Amino acid sequence: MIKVVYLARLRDALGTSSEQIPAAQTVADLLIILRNRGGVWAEELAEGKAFKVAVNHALANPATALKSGDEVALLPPVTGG
Amino acid sequence: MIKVVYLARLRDALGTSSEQIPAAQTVADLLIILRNRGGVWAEELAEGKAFKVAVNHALANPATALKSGDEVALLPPVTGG
Amino acid sequence: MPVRIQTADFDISAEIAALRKTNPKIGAVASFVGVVRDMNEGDAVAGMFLEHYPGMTEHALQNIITDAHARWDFFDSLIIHRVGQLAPLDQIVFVAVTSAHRGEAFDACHFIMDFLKTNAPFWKRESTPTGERWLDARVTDDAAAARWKQ
Amino acid sequence: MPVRIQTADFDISAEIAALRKTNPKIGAVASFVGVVRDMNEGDAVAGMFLEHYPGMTEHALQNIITDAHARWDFFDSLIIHRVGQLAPLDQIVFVAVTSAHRGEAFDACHFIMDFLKTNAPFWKRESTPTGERWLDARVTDDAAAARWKQ
Repeated sequence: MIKVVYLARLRDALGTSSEQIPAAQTVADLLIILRNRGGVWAEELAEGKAFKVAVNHALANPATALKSGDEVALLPPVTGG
Repeated sequence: MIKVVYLARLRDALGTSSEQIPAAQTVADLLIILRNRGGVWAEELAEGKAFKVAVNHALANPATALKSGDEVALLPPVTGG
Repeated sequence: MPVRIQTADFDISAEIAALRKTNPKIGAVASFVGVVRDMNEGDAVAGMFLEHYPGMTEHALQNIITDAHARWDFFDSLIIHRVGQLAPLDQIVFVAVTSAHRGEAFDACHFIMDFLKTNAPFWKRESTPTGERWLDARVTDDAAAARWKQ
Repeated sequence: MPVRIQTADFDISAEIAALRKTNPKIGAVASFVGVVRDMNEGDAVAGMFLEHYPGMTEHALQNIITDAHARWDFFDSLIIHRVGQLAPLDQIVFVAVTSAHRGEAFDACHFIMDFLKTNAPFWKRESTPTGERWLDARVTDDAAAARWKQ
């Protein structure tokens, strides 16, 4: 199982703060699974949308491999400081 | 009369903190008067020595005109902060 | 611990004193405080809620400090970032850097703030007269971080 | 009064609070503290005496602030410089700048410190194991000020 965490504006837009996904080979695969839900998922996570993905608290890219137990986070553009 | 003030290392080297000079047309003239005393005066105030001159609290140059009542200060390189 | 995420306010003098300890090699302390403004993008802001991603935040900030140490010779640094509900005039963030001479302290402090703005997972939700809104990232923040890559 | 010359120590938090007043447009406060080190140019320093040229000092510092205002959009600034006898670890100088955004506060604060080092009539006499000595100006300080002219 892979834990997927949604933060800030994305959590509000998707109506979910976290969930478990059975399996995904890579970050790109996971995003396809999520987009295929359609609706806000397809819209908010569309190619070119400004969000980043972290795997186990480090920034990742589409090719980053996933394994069971990983925590993947979908991060809207940050606005701290 | 022109008041001449010597600060920090220059005061120590010249052994004087301030004095009154009867008259000088410009900063350059005043420096000639002082250098003509010879000894440490000629040495410390020689051309090319790193000191600056202020007239009435503003930095001046050799051509700056002087009048009675002015306060001229001879400043070694500053080291504050 | 050079990175702290907290809801509580902080005291600048006390934090700088703790950072300096009694190291007599320190000649310079540069610091920065970020403050909540009552206006943003033309709208009145009554307050804001600051969210972060625990675990990743500490990791991201520590990485920024490590990057700064690779570029400048300085002694210590401290980052404090508040989270939770904040009001105008409240302190949000504090960065301080100690070094022997001022150039390193200024540059490392500025660098840490610029990358904190672009690389650390914090998000602001503002309360305005028309409701709550998540802040958008500022393009100028990306430009500020990018200039260090030159 | 944005320029103060004093023998007394200062409290950073209190000074920043006074500078900010209750201006809710301020989003950024950059500040710098200079500190007496126990070593300089390879020699142990037991203490130092800071002299200045009263009247000209205030004038020179005010000019630096005026120059900074001409270059950057910021609200207020404060310069405190101590004079008299100081020991290692003592605070010497404090500069703080408030602005809406951080870039202006950082740059103006750094600029004020760089020109304070080269343009304000302060002199340090250090106590070392071989006696008292007046500090020489640092060439790097001239270079630091010169880079703002580019």
